[in-house]
Amino acid sequence: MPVVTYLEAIRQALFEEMERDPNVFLMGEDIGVYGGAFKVTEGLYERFGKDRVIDTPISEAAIVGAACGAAMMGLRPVVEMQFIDFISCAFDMLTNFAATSRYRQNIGIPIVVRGPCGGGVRGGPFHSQNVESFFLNTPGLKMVAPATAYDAKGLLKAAIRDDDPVLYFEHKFLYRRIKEDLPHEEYIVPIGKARVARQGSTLSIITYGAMVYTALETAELLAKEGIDIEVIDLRSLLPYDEEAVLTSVAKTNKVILLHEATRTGGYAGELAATIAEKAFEYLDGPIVRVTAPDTPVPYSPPLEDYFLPSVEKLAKAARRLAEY
Amino acid sequence: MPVVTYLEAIRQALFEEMERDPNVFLMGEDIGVYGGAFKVTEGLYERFGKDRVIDTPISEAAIVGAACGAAMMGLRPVVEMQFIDFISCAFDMLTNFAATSRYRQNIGIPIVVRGPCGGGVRGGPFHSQNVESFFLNTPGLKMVAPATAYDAKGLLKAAIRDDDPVLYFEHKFLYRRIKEDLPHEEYIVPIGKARVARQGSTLSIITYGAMVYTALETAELLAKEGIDIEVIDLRSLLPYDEEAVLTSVAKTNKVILLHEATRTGGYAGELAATIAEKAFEYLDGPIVRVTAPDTPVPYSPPLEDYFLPSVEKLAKAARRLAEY
Amino acid sequence: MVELTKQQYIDLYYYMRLTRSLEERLTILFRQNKVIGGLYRSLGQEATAVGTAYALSKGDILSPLIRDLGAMLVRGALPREIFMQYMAREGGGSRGRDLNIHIADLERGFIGPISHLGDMVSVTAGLALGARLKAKNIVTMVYVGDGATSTGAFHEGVNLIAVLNLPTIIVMEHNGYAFSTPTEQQCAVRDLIEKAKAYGIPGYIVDGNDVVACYEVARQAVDRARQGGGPTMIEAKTFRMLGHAQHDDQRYVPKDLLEYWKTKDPIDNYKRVLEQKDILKSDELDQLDRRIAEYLDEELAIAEASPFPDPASLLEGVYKEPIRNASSHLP
Amino acid sequence: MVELTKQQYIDLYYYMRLTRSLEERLTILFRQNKVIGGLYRSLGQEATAVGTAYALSKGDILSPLIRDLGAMLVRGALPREIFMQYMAREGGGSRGRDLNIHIADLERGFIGPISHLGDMVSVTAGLALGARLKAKNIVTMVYVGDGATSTGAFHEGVNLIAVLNLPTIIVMEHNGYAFSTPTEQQCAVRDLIEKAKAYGIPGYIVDGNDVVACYEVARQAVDRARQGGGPTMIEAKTFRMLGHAQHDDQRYVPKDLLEYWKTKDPIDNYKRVLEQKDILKSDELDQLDRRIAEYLDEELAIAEASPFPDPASLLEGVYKEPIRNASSHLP
Ligand SMILES: Cc1ncc(C[n+]2csc(CCOP(=O)(O)OP(=O)(O)O)c2C)c(N)n1
Ligand SMILES: Cc1ncc(C[n+]2csc(CCOP(=O)(O)OP(=O)(O)O)c2C)c(N)n1
Ligand SMILES: [Mg+2]
Ligand SMILES: [Mg+2]
Repeated sequence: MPVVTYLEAIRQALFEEMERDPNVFLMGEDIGVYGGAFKVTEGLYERFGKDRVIDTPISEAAIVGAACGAAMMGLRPVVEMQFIDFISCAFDMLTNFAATSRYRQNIGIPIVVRGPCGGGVRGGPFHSQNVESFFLNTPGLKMVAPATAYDAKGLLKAAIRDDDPVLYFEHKFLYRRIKEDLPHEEYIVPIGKARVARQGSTLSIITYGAMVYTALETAELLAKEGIDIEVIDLRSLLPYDEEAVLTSVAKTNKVILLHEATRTGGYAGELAATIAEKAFEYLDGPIVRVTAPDTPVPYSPPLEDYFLPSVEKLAKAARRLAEY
Repeated sequence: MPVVTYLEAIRQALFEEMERDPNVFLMGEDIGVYGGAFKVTEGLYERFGKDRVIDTPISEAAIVGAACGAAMMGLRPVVEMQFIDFISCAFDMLTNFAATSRYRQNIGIPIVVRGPCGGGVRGGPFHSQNVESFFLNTPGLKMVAPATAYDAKGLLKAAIRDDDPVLYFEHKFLYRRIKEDLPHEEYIVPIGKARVARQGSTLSIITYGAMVYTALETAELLAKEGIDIEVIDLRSLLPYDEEAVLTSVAKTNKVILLHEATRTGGYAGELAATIAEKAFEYLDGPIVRVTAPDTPVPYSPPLEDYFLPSVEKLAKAARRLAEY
Repeated sequence: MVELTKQQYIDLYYYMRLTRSLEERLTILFRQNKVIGGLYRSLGQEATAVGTAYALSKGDILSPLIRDLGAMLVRGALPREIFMQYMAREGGGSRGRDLNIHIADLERGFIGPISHLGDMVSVTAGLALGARLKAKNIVTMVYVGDGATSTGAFHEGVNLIAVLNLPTIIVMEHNGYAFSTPTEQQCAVRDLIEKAKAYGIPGYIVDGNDVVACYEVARQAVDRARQGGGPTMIEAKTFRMLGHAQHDDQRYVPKDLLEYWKTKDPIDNYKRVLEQKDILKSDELDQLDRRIAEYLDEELAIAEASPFPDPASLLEGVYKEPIRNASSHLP
Repeated sequence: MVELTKQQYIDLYYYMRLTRSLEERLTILFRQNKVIGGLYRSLGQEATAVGTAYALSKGDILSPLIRDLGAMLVRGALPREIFMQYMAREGGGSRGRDLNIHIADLERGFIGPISHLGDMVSVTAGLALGARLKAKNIVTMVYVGDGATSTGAFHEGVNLIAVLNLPTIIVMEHNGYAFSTPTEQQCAVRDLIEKAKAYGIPGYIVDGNDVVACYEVARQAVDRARQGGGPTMIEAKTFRMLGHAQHDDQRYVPKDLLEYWKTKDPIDNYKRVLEQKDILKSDELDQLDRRIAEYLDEELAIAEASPFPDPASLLEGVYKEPIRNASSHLP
């Protein structure tokens, strides 16, 4: 099995899906000749030509709108946001057109909108965002956020084959830092299924994206202190695997919700509400959130390092909860 | 004290603030000569002239952007969205420019963006939305959602005088249905302070906007059954009155989170997370959400009536929780 | 110049008359509280919608604006569907989920717009792009009002159409107002067609009240697009003869403007054309009008008999496969 | 025609040279890993930024694009501030919170753009609108690239400027590319100035590599705006001589294009002008260059000595008054 980076896994998924299905095509800024700002689509223009790898003007709303129209004609467009931060320019198109078309007029919109999210690379307030919460209150959309190369590939394939609009958040910090052996055979990671990244009994950390690694590192650290942490990697954010979450809480009885996005209005709220409603009986301690604080993503290293949830902060929260 | 509708209360706040401070001015579509789609700004054009009541092209992003620029020059722009649903077209401008300016470049953006939200008027998917969750994960913004004429006036004055960007959600169902005696004297309702709309001991319902009335009606109904409900009207959504929420939960030990917006990713998540973390010790039952289901807002009366949280549904949830 | 057959001349009249009569019925239904929500009339603008849409062929697709009922009828939308939509019935194309003429049928060649103005430009571009990738030679058409041309969505969409050289026709309905806002306050050009220059797209102005002229200019654009010649922008100069919606008495519109445009009524004038060209005589026209009235009676009866949607269906169709727990809060 | 004094001629050289030298220092710092994040050069475009900004007066305000360092320097931004910004130090105008030239000082007359292209057009319009409401007679200027003109935000902003007849100058920097995308794929017009027609705004094309020409066209626009004559759009034809950012070797740019534009280097050519006009001799120019080098040494030393921001300040300044509990999750 060849060793493949997270970034390369994404490219493989695009490549294989384009090979498999002539309806799959790509649109985005600088994705063709240049191969994308992060080189995710490198080589695809050469392989599939300019009709299937379309360099567009700087118009996120129109790109998504055109993808919706093409999807209505039976195509499977995959749109790249150069940075996921620019998806805010297509917010209206996604929440009002893409999300409602099936419900209103019985026409599904099988598009994927993907792009690099997340911090840790000194990108500042406009190249580091995590945007999942912007879209969480819009029925009709789906969202995924892979943490591993395996999932990056499998979830992108699932997203492309899905008949509804899927937002696919790839964490730019992981692009070249994560390497894995991937199977030769084709596989899919179904949308809506979480993964137990580590078994544990003292408490559960539920997270996704780059924070999965922070959780795992913390778990290793605290294992030495006798604190046995279970880590759930959600993989899909909308829909998410409620059963996996509730099962883990029922097992450990204590839970930390961890994400890189800022606290107020962050994804953890949805999880907390579900757990506090459906697993209340199982809870032996408060539901704890560990997140970034409520500021824009700062640029300077000391600020960003302090901003991002760290092993240190997470360990502190976990120790306190374990003792509760 | 004259009897004043919710809508008239908003107009009074605009009028009085424009009289008080020459820096306050209005921008929006059809707000001048026509007086606004709902006639909220009626008479202001005649009184303050075209320089302070500016009819704009259909360009929500530019209207908000221009308001930001004017605010940087010391003005206090109040922008109307014809329906709050169209704020999605200004999502980028609000979350990326308005919300970050103070943090990034130490220039505050004292703008107010107001508009009619909510359902119950057969407006369909694009004239009935509740958009608070779109913005809840963006530090730098504030949000308020008055339920009474008193608060509508007092909160709008507070929003206009606030030095940061405030989104002001006025519920269109309440515009002419709610009437109240308002004080002759000037008053302000501070942002960030909730109101105990009804004292109770069995359980708390925490809500805002038009749902306050659903909660109060349910409370009256269940009072006859011996269920004594406390109703907290948040009034402010960002920041919200954490103390009032926790105090109420500490008192009643049971809580229902009620909102008109759809369930997944709705505002209740934030409240649930805070309660489950900070008032865990006080909870004698699961945190229950009563919300609209996860669909676009449907148009047809039987669908919309079933979609909106009703006294019937709320009472059912409250009875179940009371028994828990 | 395109040559019209006698039947085509009659068709154009038929659809304009059908549009107006249907809207008149809707107005009555509105007063009876049977129309739910707002009602947006196209009185005085029927020629624009009918003439341009009539230039399309089977397989082509359009996206209408609120005032393009006529275009929908040309593409085969049935009056009963429109009645049911406006009365929020199950049988309306959106099953009571959306309002107005927000319904779609790719077979017949129309899609349902959303309210957010300008957005449909890029969606319609995407239809054309998708068809091209599928090697289908179709043309798409999108309608925007003078007001909608101010939106960023319009700009991005038209620019994309131009760059990709898509077979898409952009019809700008210049009807003097956007709600209460006159075009002078919407943009600083007198002719909307100036905007075509910014995109490098050929642009034509047409008398939007002359149905044959609308057909001809659209037909030429459609033919060129179908032959690979790319997009066209059309500015149809017309006038909104009623308020923005039923509740708007449009007191902000100068009376003499309304007087002037009344003399240009697209149906009255076209009747004269038909008589002059000896296509239909006055009594034949009356007969046609009566047939339309009867047809609408039948269609309305069907619509009125149709049920409201069943609340139990509320959760259906948000996703292809329902998402678990979406309903857990319902009683 | 505007007449330049000798000092003004020299100023224009000074700011172009200062821009280039400062960026050269930044490139070295980048290689030393002292610049944090991306570095965007304006090599070859210095004349556009410097010449247009030089036309503004005290009180006027501009919003630069990534490649308008020269405009910032003209408005009084200090090299130390720029160094500190790029090195993410506390002393940069954003206190390490934002990057690049995203800093503001309304006193000196510049605001910090956000990355989302096009957005600053309406913000800059708002500055002018606000000033007008305060009865201040100022002019505002906003820079956009060829790529940014495709955004909806650009369109809405320019249209609003036109309708409100604001004293705002829109400078379109046509430098051939938006990242890797050539202008032919960005829009279907060859001259960006065609876009001015869509807004009813007067438009001028200028040689963006001729600093005096840039100054003159901008100065006329500024004078007209100040006298109530409203906005102007300017297309400066120039070329991006390096990649989009440091990591981009721009292999997608045809070599002969680069060769051609090298002969049009704005500083080299302007040197010849200064010598021909007998404003500065070759050795005086060299002397000025040396002074600039020394100045930059001093400024860099100050910048390097300045600390990184203190993490304890992270939560400061999100709101005027801190919101309770924002920090509750920190250790
Ligand atoms: C983005 C957006 N903003 C505001 C509205 C509210 N609105 C609905 S119709 C309308 C006026 C439209 O005018 P125009 O485009 O000229 O079309 P007309 O009604 O004249 O046919 C407005 C402002 C909207 N639908 N979408
Ligand atoms: C809305 C938006 N989409 C995408 C980007 C990413 N991006 C940054 S610079 C750039 C190219 C800009 O080109 P142009 O406007 O011509 O300016 P230039 O770099 O040539 O000076 C892109 C696509 C962005 N900043 N904003
Ligand atoms: Mg109009
Ligand atoms: Mg460029």
